[in-house]
Amino acid sequence: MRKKIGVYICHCGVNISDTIDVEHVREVISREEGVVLAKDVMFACADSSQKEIIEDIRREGLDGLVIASCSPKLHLFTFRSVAERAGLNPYNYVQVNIREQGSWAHSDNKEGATRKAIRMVRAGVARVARSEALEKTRISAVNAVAVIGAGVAGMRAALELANMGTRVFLIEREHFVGGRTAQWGDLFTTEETGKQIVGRLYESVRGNENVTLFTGAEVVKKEGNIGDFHLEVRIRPRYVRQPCDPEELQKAIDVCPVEVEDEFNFGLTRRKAIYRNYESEYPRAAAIDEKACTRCGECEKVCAAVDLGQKEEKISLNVGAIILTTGFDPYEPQPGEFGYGEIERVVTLQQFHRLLEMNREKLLFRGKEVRSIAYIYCVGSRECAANEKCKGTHKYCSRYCCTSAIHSALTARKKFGDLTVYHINRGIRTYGKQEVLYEQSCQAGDLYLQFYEDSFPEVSRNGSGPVIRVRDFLTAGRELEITPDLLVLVTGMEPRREDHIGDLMKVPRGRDHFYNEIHMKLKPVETVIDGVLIAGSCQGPKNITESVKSALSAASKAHYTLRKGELALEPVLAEVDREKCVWCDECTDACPFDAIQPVEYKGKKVASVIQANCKGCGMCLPVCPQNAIELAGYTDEEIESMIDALAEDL
Amino acid sequence: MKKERTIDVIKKERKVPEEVRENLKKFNRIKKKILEALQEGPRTVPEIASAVGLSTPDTLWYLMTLLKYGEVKTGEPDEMEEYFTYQLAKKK
Amino acid sequence: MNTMNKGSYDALVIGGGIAGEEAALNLANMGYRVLMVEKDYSIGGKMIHLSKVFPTLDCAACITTPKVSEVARHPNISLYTYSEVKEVKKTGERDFHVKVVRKPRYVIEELCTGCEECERVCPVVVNDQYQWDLVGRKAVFIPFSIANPRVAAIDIDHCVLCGLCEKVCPAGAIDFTQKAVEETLTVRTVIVATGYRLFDPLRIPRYGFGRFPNVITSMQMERQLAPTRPYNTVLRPGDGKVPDNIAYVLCTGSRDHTVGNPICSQVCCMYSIKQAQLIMGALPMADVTIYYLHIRAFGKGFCEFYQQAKGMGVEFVKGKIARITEKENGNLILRYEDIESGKVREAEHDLVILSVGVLSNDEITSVFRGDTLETDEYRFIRQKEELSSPALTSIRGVFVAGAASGPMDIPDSIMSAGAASSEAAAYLTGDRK
Amino acid sequence: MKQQERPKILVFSTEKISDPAIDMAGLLKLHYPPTVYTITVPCSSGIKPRWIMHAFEKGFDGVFIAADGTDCPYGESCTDKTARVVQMTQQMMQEKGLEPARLKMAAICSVCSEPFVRQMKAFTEYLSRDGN
Amino acid sequence: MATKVRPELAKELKRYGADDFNACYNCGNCTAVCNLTEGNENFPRMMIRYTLLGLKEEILSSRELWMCYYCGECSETCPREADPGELMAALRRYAIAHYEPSGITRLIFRNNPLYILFTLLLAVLLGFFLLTLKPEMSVSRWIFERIPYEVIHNLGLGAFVFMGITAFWGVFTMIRKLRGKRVNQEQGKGRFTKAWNAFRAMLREVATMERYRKCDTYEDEYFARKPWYLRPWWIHWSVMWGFIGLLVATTLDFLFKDPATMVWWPSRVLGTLAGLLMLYGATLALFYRILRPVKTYQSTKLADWVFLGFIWLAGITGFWMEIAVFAGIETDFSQIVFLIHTVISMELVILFAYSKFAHAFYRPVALYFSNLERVN
Repeated sequence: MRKKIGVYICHCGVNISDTIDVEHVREVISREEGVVLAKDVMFACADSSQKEIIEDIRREGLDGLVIASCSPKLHLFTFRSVAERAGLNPYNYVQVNIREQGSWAHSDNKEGATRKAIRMVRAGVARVARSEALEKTRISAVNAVAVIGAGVAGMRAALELANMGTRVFLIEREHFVGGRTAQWGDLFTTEETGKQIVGRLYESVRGNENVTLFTGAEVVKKEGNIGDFHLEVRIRPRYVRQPCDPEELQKAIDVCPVEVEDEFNFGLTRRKAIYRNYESEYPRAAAIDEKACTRCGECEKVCAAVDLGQKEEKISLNVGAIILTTGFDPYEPQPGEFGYGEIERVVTLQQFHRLLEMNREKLLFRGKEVRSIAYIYCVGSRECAANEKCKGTHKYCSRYCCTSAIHSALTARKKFGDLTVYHINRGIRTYGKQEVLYEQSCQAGDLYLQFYEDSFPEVSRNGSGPVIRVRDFLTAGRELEITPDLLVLVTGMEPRREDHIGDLMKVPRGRDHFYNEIHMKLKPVETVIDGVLIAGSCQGPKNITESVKSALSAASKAHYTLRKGELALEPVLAEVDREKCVWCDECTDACPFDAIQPVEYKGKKVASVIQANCKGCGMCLPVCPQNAIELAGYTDEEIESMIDALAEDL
Repeated sequence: MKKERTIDVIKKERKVPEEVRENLKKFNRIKKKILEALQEGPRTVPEIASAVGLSTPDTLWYLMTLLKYGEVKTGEPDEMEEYFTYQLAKKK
Repeated sequence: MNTMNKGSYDALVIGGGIAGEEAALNLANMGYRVLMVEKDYSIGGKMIHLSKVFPTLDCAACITTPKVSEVARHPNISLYTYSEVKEVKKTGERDFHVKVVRKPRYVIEELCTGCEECERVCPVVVNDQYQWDLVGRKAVFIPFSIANPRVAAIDIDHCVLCGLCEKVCPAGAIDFTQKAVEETLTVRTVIVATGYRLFDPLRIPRYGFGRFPNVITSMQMERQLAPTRPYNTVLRPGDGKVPDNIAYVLCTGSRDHTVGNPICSQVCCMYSIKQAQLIMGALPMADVTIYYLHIRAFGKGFCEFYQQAKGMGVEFVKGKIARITEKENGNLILRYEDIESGKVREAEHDLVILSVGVLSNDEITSVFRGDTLETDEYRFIRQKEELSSPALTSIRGVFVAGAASGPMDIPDSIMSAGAASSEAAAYLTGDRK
Repeated sequence: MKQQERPKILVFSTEKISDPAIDMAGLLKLHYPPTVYTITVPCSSGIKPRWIMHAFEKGFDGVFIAADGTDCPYGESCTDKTARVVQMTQQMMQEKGLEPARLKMAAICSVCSEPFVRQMKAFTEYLSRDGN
Repeated sequence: MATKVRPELAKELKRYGADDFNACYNCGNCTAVCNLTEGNENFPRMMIRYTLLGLKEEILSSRELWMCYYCGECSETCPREADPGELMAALRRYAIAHYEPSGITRLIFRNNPLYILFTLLLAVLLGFFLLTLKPEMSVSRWIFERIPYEVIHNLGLGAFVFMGITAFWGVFTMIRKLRGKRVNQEQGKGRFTKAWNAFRAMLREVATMERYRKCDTYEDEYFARKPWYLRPWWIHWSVMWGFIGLLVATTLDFLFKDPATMVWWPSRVLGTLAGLLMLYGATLALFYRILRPVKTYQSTKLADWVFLGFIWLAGITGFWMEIAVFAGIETDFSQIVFLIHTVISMELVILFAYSKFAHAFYRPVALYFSNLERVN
C-alpha cells in the first residue's frame, strides 16, 4: 500500500532559511514519490501551523507525515501529538533535523547545506513510506507489591505504598521485624531509640489493611515479569501460638535445655532455643529456633501456647513489582584482626551498641567496669587503599560507621559519666550535619588519633586487655601507646552473606557486591530487572534516613508504575522472525534485560521477546546470524531506504 | 498582524540609568581597541592588555565576551605554550 | 500588578532543580496535576551548570536534560519559570492558597524560538551570571545553551532600550509591555525543593577572593570544565595563562564557626576530586594539589574514586589553608601547616580554587503565612521526623526535597525527592493511619 | 560540482547520548562538512553490520559510529557490544576488499560536540586522501 | 619506643585557664595563620596535640611556647573556636608553674582563692619591709608600734632571698630542658661566637620587639588598621620599658639619696618619662581588655586584671607622690598613698617571680635558644 505523505519544511524564522534554500527543498521534495503535499511554514511549531497541519492531514487523508525543522529532542513529542490529534499514528510521523544538523551546522556552506537538507528530507520520506503504525502495548498489571525485608526501609516502603493505595505483602525472613534498627539504642538526631521507631512502624503496619506481613517467611520461587510476578513464599512455623501467657513462656524458656549464641546481641550473650529478642519485640510473640531446637518437648509441657506440631506453609502471591530491602550484615573481623577473638576485651561496634543498651548504671564488660574505650575505625572498610599486599576486599567506605561510633561514645558518656575515649581513625567522615556530633565529641574530651593509610594500629595483649600502638599522623608520626579497658572495632557494612533472594531475582551486584542500581542518578532504585526495585542498605551502605529515603523513592516508582492496573509499553520492541530463527541462543546472551526466552514454534525452538522486559535497545539485532530479529521503527527496510536516499545523487 | 513597537511604550515609562549607558560606551570603546589591536595579528592576553591599556583580568573578560559572540577566535598557543593567542574571527 | 485566579493543582513544587524535577515527575506520573514554580529563567537548578558528576564522571547535562525536558513536556506538569511564590497559606488539610508572581521576561515565551537573533544585535554586555561572571552576556539573552525553556529574556535593568531586538526578532516575540502578574491558585500539597546557596568567599578576606583574580570558586572552575565553557579551555582569569599548578582549598566556608557554618557541606571533597581528575584530563601537564581536612568520600563508589584520583597523580595534603597572598606575576602563595610533618609551609600555585560550601536557602520560609515552616539551627528546612519520614516538615502537607533540608549530593537529592513525592502522594490519598 | 560531495560519511548516532552532542555542535555553530549524514538509533550496540555494508555499497565513503560509551542508558555492556559490531563489520569489509579504516567508532558523550566535529574533520580528511 | 598517652594532662590544663582546646580538629589553621611561626617553630597546633596526648616533657622543653606573643590571630580564625592562643597562654602558665620549684606559682595559677590572700599578705609584708628602709615616716612609725621592726625586716629579707632563689631555679630548669631539646649541639670554637650572636639577637628583640610587630601584618587583622601607637606590641614595649625605666630610676634614686625634690635631676626625668610610658601602655591595655575588640582580650583572667591593675595603680600612685612631693604636700594621706605604692610595687615584684610576669626572664631564654637554632 502506498502512503499519502505530507511534508512540511520549516523556516524557523530565518534560522533555517538563512542557510538552506527552503523553497528549493520544498520543490524537489514535492516531486518525490508518495508526497501528496509539500509546504514550507514560517514556524512549524507555532499554534497556527499546528492547526494547519491537522487540517491538512484530515482533508488530504494523509497517512504519513514528515516535518523538517529542528531537532526531534525539542519537538518530536509536539508533532507526534499533532499527528495523534489528527488521527494519524504517531509512529507514522518522522522529524527531520535540518536546523541543528543542517542550517546551523553548515551555515558556512549554503549550497552544501541545501543539498544535505534535500537528502535528509528524502530519507525521512523514504522512512515514513515504510514505517508501520505502532501501538503501545498494554499489559495488565497487578497493583500489588512484595516488599522483601521488614527493616525500617521495608516497613516504610510498605506503609507508603499502602497509603498511596497499593496492596503490599511484607515478607520478613526472621521471626521478628525491625532488622538492624531494632538492635540500635539511641539514634542520632532523634530522641527515639531504634526499638521505638521499629515499634511505631510495626504498629502502623499492623493497623494498615493494605499491608500483609509475613514473618519467618522466604520467597522460594519467582516467575513472571513486571506487572505480573508470581512468588512462592515459604513460611516457617513459630511453634508458639498467640496469645501466650508470659509466665508460662518464661517457664518454657527456663526449662529449655538448648543454649545458642544470641544473634540479636551479636553473640555477646546466649539464648535458649525458645526465645524472644527483647521485652517489647515485634511481633510480641516468642518463637522457637527451628535449627537449634531438639524437639525435646520440655517447653510444650509447661507452656500451653507452644505447639511443636505446627507445620511449614507455602503460599503464592501475585504482585506487579518487588522491592528488595534486605539490608546488610555487619563486617565480621577475621580471627586475630586487631586482636578480635583472641584478646578478650575487644568487641565490634555492633556489639558495643548492644553493650550500651544492656548495661544500666555502670558500663560493664565481662564483669569488669569499663572506664576507657578505644575505637579502631575502618575495620573491614576502605581496605587496600594504599597497601598492595592487603587481602581485604572491602574497598568501599561504609559511610555510617564514623557517625555511629562517635555517637556511641557520646551515648556512653551520657549514660555512664565521664569516660576516657580514644578514636583511632583514618580521617573522620561525619559528613553534613553529622559533623556537629564529631565536634561535640571533641568538646566532650574524646581524643582523636589518626593512623596512616598504609600503617595500621597494632594490637597486643596485656592480661585480658588490649594494648594499642599507633603512629599518629596528627602528631608528626609519633608512635603512641594506649591501654584502654575496652577496644571497639568500628566494623562496617557488608552485603548479606546469605543472599538467596538476590540470586533468585537475578539482581546484578556491583563491584562492592551490593545490589546495583541501573544508574545512580537517573534510576537509583531500579535494577535492570524490570519491576524489581532495591532500597535501603542492600544497595550499599546507608544510614537510617538514607535507607528510608530510598525506600520511599522505590515506593513511589512502584506505585506509579502499577497504579493504573496496566502498563503501557513503548512499541519500539524487538521482533523475532520465527521462520528464520534457529535458536542459537546468541540473542539471549546479548540481551541485558532478560527479555528473550525460547518458545516452541512449529516443532522447533525459537526465540521470543518478552515484551514487558524489552527496552528496545536493539542489542540483540547484530548478533543474530540469521538476521531474524528486527526492531520496530528501525527495520532493515526503513534504515536501508534511508541510506539509499542519503546516498542518492542529486 | 504587525503590532506597534513595544519599545516605544516602555521608553515612556523607564529611564535608562546613567551607568548602563556608561557601561555600553565603555564596552564599545574597549571592543574597538581590542579589535584594533588584533588587526595586526594574533596576540596573547598580556599583549592585548598592554596594547589596550587595560588590566589583564579585564582584558580577558572582554576578549572572552568577544569570543563568545564570534568576533574573535582562539589561535595557536605561544612558544612557551603558556598563553593562547587570539585573532579576529573575520578578516576585515 | 494584575491579579488573576488561575485555578487549582494537586501539588505545588517550588524549585526546578534536580530534586524538584524528580518530585514533580513522580507525582505527575502518578496522575497528579503539578505546578512547578522556578524563580530562574530556566529549570535545571545548579546541576545543569555542572561539568560532570562524581563518581561516574557522566556529564551533568546528560543526566539533567532528559529530566528537564520530561518535566517541560509532561502533560500533568505546568511550568512557571522566572516566577516566584509570594505566599503560601494553609487553609485546611489538602487545601493551600498560593500566590505566585510571574515576572516579565519581556519575551513572549510561546513565540520565541530561541534563534538568538536578538542576542546578536544587542549592544549591551554585562556579567554572565550563568558563567559565574567569568565572561559577559548581552542584555537580551538566552540564559544558556541547554536552558529550558530555551527562550530569550531581557535583563531590563541593563537594557538601553534601543529596540534593536524587537526590530530583528523574526517571531515577533519581544514585548516590552509585559508586566509582573500575580496569580492566585489553590493546591493540595506543597513540595519545597529550593536547594541551596553557595558560600561567598568574600567573607574570608584571608583568601583574597575578589582581590586576586587567580583565586576563583569551584563553581567557576565547574564552568571552565563544562562543555559550554566560557574560555574554550581552562585558563586562569587573571591573565589567560594556561595554569599548570593548581590548588584546591577545601572547607572554604564549611566546618567553620568563624563564618557561622559548623557543618560539613558533604559534596566539596568529591566535586574537588572530580574537578582534579577532569583537569588532569584537560591539561595533562598540570599539577593539582588538594588541601583538605578530612576527605569525605563516603558514598557508593566515592572511596574508589578518591583512590583513582591519587593514582592519577593528584596530590593530597592535609592542612587548612590559612592565608593566600599574591605574587607580582599573579601566582599565589598558600600558607598552611602540613599536618603530616607538623610544619608550616608555603606553596606557590598559579591558580587557586576555593571549594566553597553549601549554605541554606531559607528565603522560602518567609512566604508561609499562618503556620511557620520551621528551620533547623543551620537554617535548613527542619525535617520533623528525620529518620522515619525524612520529607515531613513542621507543616502537615508541606514536604521537603533535596538540599533544602541540608547539604546533599545528587543521588541523595533524587532519593529525597522520591521520598517527598511518595509522602505527598500518600497525603493526597488521605492517609489511613 | 560532484567532487565537492565527496567524501560522504554516514554517522550512526544514538537518541539519548550522541545525537544531542551533534545537535549541540550545530547550536554552537561548530562547522563540519555537510557531506556528513546522520541516522539515529536507540543504542549503538544495536547497529546491524548489514546496514553499514549497505551504506558502503550505496556509495558512502565512510561510516562513523558515534557510540554511547559508558553513558549508555542500557547498561555498561554497550561499549563491548558496539566494539563487537565494529569488529564483525570490519571482517565483512575485509572480505569484500573494503579498507576497514573506513569504518570508525568513537564514544561521543551527549555534550561532546567538539570531539565530534574534530572526528568528522579528521575522518573527512582521511577519506579524501584515501579516496583520491 | 612508643609514648604512653596520658589524657589527664588535658584536664589539668583546664585548671590553668584553657577551656576550648579540646575542640581542635587538627586543621593547622592556627599554626599557618600565625605570623610568628616558621621552619622549626610550629605552634600552636602541635602544642594542642602535646596537651591532648599528655606529653608533658615536650611542653616543658619547648621554646615554641615563648615564641608566641598571643597576637590572637589563631584564636580569631580558628574554625572550631578552640582558642589556641589561650591554650598557649595556659601552657606558659603551666610551664612557669613547673619550672618554679616552690609550688607557689602552681598554687597561684590554678586560680586558687588562696592566691589573692597569699599574694596580698606577701605584698603587705614586703611593702612594710620597704618601709623599714624609711623608718622616719609617720606611717612607718605607726606600723612599727604594732609589729616589731626586726620581724618585718628579717622576714622581708628572707622572702626576697627565697624569691630570688626560686626564680633562678626556674630559669635554670628551663635552660636545662631547652638544652636537652636542641637539635644540633655543636662543639668547638665557633660555638661561642654563635652563642654571642644568639644573645645579641635576643637583646635586639627585647629592645625592638621585631617579632611582636609581625603580629599585625595583614590588612584583615584588627590592629593592622590601627596606628602603631595603638598596637599591642607598642603596649607591651611601653609597659616593659616603662617598668624597667622606673626600676632603674628607683635604683638611682636609692643610690643617690634625696634628689627627690629636684624635678630635673636625670633619674627623676627618667622616672617621669618611664612612668608616663608605663601608664600609657597599661591604660591602653586595660582599655582593650574592657572593650574586647579581638579574641585575645576576650578571656582576661583574674591574674591579668590584677597585674594590669597593679601596674596602673603603681603608676598613678607614683605620680600622685610625685605631685605631692613637688607641691610639698606632706599629709598623712600622701603617706598612705606612699604605703599603697610600696605594697603594690612589691606585689609586682612577687608577681615577677610567681606569675605570668615571669615570662620576662623565661622568654629571653627561649629567644636565645631559638636564635641559637637559627644562627646554626
